[in-house]
Amino acid sequence: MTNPGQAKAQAKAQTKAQQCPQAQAQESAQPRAQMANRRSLTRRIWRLIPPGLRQPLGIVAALIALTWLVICLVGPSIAPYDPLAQDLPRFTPPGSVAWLGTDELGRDLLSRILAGARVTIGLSLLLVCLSMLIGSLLGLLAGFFGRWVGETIMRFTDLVLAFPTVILAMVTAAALGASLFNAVLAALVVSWPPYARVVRSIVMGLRENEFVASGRLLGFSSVRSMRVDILPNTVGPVLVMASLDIGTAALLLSGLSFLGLGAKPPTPEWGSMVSSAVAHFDKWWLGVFPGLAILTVVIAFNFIGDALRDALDPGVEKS
Amino acid sequence: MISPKNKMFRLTGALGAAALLLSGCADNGNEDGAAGEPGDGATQIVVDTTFDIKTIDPAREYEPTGQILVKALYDTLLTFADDDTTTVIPDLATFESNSDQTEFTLTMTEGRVFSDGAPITADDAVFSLQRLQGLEGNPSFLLAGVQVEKVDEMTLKLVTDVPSPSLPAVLATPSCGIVNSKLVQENGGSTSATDSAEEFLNETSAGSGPYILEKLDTASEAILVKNDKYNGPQKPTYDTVILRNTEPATQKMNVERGDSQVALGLSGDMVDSLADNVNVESVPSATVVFLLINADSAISEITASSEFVRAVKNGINYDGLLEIAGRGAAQATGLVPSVFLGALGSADALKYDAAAARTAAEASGAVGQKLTLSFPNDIDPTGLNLTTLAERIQSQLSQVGIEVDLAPAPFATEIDAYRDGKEQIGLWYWNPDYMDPANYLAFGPGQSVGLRAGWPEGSNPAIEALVSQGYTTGDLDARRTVFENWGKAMNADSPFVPLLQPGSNVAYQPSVSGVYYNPVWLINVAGLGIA
Amino acid sequence: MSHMDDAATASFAAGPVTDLAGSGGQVADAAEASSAARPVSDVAGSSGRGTRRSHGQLWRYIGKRLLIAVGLLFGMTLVTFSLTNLVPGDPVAAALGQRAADNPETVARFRAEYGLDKSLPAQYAAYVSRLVRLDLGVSWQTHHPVSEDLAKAVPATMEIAFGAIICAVILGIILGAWSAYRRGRITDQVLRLVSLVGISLPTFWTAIVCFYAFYYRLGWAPGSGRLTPGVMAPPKVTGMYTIDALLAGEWRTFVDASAHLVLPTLVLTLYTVGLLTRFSRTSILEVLDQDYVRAAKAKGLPGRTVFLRYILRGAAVPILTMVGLAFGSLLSGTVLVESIFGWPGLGSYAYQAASKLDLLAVMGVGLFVGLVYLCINLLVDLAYGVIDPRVRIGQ
Amino acid sequence: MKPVLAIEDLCLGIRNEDGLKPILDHVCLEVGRGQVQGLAGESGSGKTITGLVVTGLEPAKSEVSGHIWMDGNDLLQITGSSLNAIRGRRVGTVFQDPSTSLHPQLTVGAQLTDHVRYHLRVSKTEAMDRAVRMLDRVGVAGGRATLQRYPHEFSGGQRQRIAIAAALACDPSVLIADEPTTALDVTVQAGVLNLIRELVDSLGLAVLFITHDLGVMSAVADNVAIMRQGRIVENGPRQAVFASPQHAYTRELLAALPGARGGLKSRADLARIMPLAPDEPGQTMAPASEAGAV
Repeated sequence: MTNPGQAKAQAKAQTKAQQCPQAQAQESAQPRAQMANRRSLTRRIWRLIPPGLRQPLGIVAALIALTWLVICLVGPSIAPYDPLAQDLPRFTPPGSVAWLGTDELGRDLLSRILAGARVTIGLSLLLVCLSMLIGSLLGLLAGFFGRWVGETIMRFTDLVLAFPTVILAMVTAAALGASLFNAVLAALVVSWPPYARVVRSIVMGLRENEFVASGRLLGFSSVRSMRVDILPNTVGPVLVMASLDIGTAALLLSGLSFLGLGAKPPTPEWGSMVSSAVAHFDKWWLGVFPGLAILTVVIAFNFIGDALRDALDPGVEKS
Repeated sequence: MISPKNKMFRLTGALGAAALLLSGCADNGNEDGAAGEPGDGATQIVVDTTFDIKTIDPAREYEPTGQILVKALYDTLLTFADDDTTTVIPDLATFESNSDQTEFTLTMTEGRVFSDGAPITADDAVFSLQRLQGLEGNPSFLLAGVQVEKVDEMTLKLVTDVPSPSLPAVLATPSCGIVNSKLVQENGGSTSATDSAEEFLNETSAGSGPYILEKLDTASEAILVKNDKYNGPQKPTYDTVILRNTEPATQKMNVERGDSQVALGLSGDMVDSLADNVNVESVPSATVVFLLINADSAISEITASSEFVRAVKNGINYDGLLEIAGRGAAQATGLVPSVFLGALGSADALKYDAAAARTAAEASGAVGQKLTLSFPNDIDPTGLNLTTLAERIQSQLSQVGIEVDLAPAPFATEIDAYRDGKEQIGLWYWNPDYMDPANYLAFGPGQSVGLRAGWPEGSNPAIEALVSQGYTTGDLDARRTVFENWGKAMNADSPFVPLLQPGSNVAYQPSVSGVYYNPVWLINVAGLGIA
Repeated sequence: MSHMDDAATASFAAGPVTDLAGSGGQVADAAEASSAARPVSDVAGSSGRGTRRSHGQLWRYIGKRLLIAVGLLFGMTLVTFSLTNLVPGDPVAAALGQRAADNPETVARFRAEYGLDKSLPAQYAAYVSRLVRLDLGVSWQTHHPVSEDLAKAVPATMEIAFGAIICAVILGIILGAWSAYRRGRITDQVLRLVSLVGISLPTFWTAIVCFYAFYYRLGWAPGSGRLTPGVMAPPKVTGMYTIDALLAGEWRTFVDASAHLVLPTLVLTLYTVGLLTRFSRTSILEVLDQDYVRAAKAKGLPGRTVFLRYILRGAAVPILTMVGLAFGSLLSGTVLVESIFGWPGLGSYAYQAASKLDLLAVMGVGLFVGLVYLCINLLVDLAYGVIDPRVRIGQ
Repeated sequence: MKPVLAIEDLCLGIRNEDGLKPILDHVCLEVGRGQVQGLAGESGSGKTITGLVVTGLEPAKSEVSGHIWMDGNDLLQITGSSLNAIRGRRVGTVFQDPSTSLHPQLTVGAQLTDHVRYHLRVSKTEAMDRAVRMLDRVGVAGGRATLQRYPHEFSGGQRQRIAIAAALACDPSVLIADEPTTALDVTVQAGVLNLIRELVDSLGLAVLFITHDLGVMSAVADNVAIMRQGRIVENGPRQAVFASPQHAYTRELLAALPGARGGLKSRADLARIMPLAPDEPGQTMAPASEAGAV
């Protein structure tokens, strides 16, 4: 006799999904007594990887990011040519001479893309770190001191947030003159406010919390309660934001360079490489490869940021 | 013109990529109609260019796009034939001059009328020229020092203090276009700086040219329609001319796809890879791209030394630059471009000599120092990308021991440092104001451009003497000799390094005829015909 | 006060109003991160805000918002003004042209005409006093009043931005819901990846690639610009050609204008849809686990009703906040896209103005976009009241 | 008497990366007309999920076997619209917390009528009339005007009454009440319990009453089943279970009730039990996290 219930169970079993991050979170809510099998060592290691990355795509993303980071460190030394040398025939299509072809000045595209990784990724990391620091600091001050200090800081934050970002960055870059460092400064001007907001809202929340209040009752100074009670609680969310911000920063910086407000020639920078490829659109390799470089870097870091958020902020991905 | 109907209908429904992809599966045939033949029998031509335009008031405009439009909207007293840049011919007037080229008598051609039908008289000509002088606008300098007088209804006289052999050529520039004085005055026009007719003239053309203005949007397009009252020699072919503001890369796509008939802004590289179905008129333009090396030791001790100038002049591989510039480009043999009287032959051009350059560079103390090469990066003289050129120059100079940092900046920012003579090394270009070599004399010591290189009066008496001869010598052969001597001396001793004349590339559909490049107005749209 | 204030900034709470190619990720993620981080996890601040608010309070609240908005606008003029004056370079030569700038009298007259001969504070004061009379000044580049230039450029940009936001909202909610419903399954993974790719695309690059492929290579899309040359613009009502053409009954013009809209809209949609898909997914996931959804299912309502009536309504507030932010960022994103499609909109205008030191035009654009941001935020805030009765006053 | 709802050999496991995690293990329960079948157990024992399986609301990654018989159909075999025809129409469900189970952005009227209109195909006015009658019946006064109001405008007890009204709006024969009083103030708990009992008696409802609180259970249930780790360890008439628990676990549970040693024999004992506070911190939240975890 066929058990109809089993039939349904089988049908449901067939539609069972791939293992997913949510399953992780769920399981801990269930009594441990029912958890089968001791975990093997490989499984333990597996579990060290943020859940979001524990899938083929996640691994690919992590590998891409890792590859780019390695390229950042060793880039120029593994490049087949000097990224600035104009020795090769111009507009050589991708092939044996130059794997990714050469540009309008006869420079090797691959070498330039490899050298550009250091510029784009390095500066994006720098930008994110700076905006994180500045934003968090202002957010801490605003949240902790409340009243007019906080009000002033938050009104200023509003001001920057209400500004059309690109235009503000454009004007800033124009005012400071085109250079990579100035592009970072210009991007910084528009990148810190989110951190200030988030940190402030966390601090405001914590301030209501009893343990900080009790700390203050015990006579701890504000600096101490900031360090002991508040700072540690903001680190997680801020880091998550920052990790998600790296891709954004790369896009913003390459966008500024695309507009001619970032990297100065002949610095190999992906955005300006795409920009100069516009005029030679029928030499497809000139635009496609730098664009793909930007895309892969941004995707990889966004994916990792996503995974980090899932791991550190189970609240968002709560089941 | 293409008939957009088919494509449009296929696309309307498309909200996103999916629909777009689906729609594309339909066949692509039947898209190209013959140029100039849209369905209703009227002919239309689309000209793509990169807009550089603020106004089309002839007495105010002085940008390339404005020149193209004003040329079509306003006739001038004198002009040049489409395929000739040396001989002035009559248009609204004929002229005679006295022997020392200080007095020019112009007699108005009988019967010519403005687009509203009013006859053109000497009053209109005098008003137009005096207005050009009086507005103190960008092109006002063209008639500086010229006295304009009415003689009778159909005659006027132009008088100058010094011999002005270039004046007829000046009168042929679009800025000297003749406006309907009555109409312009009714709309705020005057011959002083209080004139307020610009707004009117940006919406309505008040001239006698082959076309009248239908619409002008300085950001996107200008539409011209045939002037039915036109009774001059240059009968227009197309009923409508549309001049569109388009990025060079897009221009190339458009002209290859037949969405435009003429593209004016293609670079040499783009032209090299142009599809076979497009014709190209490719000649060296009259634009000279040059390096300025500041002779003011307050700006840089190194660049001020003559050894350094010599090192740069020898250190640049001019052929290597031409490779970058692509089709149509030529080495600038001197500051005067090849189309003008007095241009130098290739034997007199600067030569690449790496060894000499290296020696000179060492002597100048430049080796081991970092200098700055400034240039505008948002402007491409006739399609040449200055950034690419600067990168090539940087690389070439580096091979002879001169290291420069590139300092690109938007034109608007950099122009200030350039004009104030603050650049160590500048990469700039010069478009002729009118078709006469005299406008290159500005590069002389103490002259307007010379000062930008920190080259004051008294720096080089020999050249200064040639400059004043250049302004005043009337006789054609004598002029040629003066300019050739001036050019050679400039090549040898000036702080300017003439680099190249980028190609002027006009790409056009085979259906279009009458495409000629002109150094001042680039292209005469009224001369375009159907092949 | 601080309570109100939080409400005032709640719509901003999501954080960065975005920038170039796609910092949308930043917006979404900041919003997610912040809502996750907030100890009292409210739905975009809605539950935290005034459950008890009288009419008087409402007006005070709106009044305060407006006051802040005006203050912000003036702050923006100050910032732009200072920045543009920091630019090394005198705008006069660029504005007048080389030859005219050789004439000191002309230069002096120009300076006097635009008040550039006065001290910076005096210049700023003059600007602000004109601004109060809604006079944005005359652009040095186009020789037109900035307000006229904006009146031409803004509808062009709005046409793309509206198109993109509408497509993105529809697609984003559908995909986000699909992803949330299939949480953890292959569909979800694929959609997450797709939306991630969407927000990772450098728009300037996508625009080039799309234009090259769909116009030049394949010929499926029309060329650059808003209309095919020869097609006359419809009589101006809104300035948006599609709408004006419909109003005028010019069917062919409408078709032509729509076809030209497809590619730019597509490029901006790609990015925005990624943003909204991610955000909708998160918001819908949160709602999916709500008891009221389970209760609605237990009542035997069909899936469609449960989704439209219960889930979407529950997720509407955070999604709406995000849509507001995304729309703002779209306006910024046009800077990089418009030049490629030859679209004479706000982005091209802003870029031209900024690179040509056209101070008044830059400030005009800045003010306008800032005003749009503030209006969106105000609208979003007011819309909360419509969506969520708990926010409504005078219960 | 033939049970209205019969759960037979119900097994349920949740699939995760470690394999299938068992949640319910051969659960058998029957609810008869006019009866309240109590189901008690500590948090995580699987009682809530048992209630959810009946209306097909078990978590997505569950694998189920067994039978749930009702009207001669096996509810586990039907899906889609036929399942919707049972939910709400034949089986009503009341959830623990009325502040979350009622949609905060929809009027009470909308939530009381939408399924009525869908199931019974009646006009809007008719559905509204019906809703007003139902509200009357559960003791929420105010008539039509009430329908225009939003859940947050009511007190907790009133909200739960509204939720009950919504569950009963289509005259179902079975009501699944999942901790319907846990989220309420103790002072209003009694009122809601009385209402449920009264509805059972007057309408002949069959109720599956799920709770962790034996005190509450003793107040309403006719039969009591005790669940532990997904198994029914004891099932029988209330008096029997409370008076002479057979299973050690039941005894343990009963012992945890303050002053309850010796058992509760009648509803009169309720008054003594009712004021008790939740016995461990966080326990009131447990069913939510249990539901949420799946």
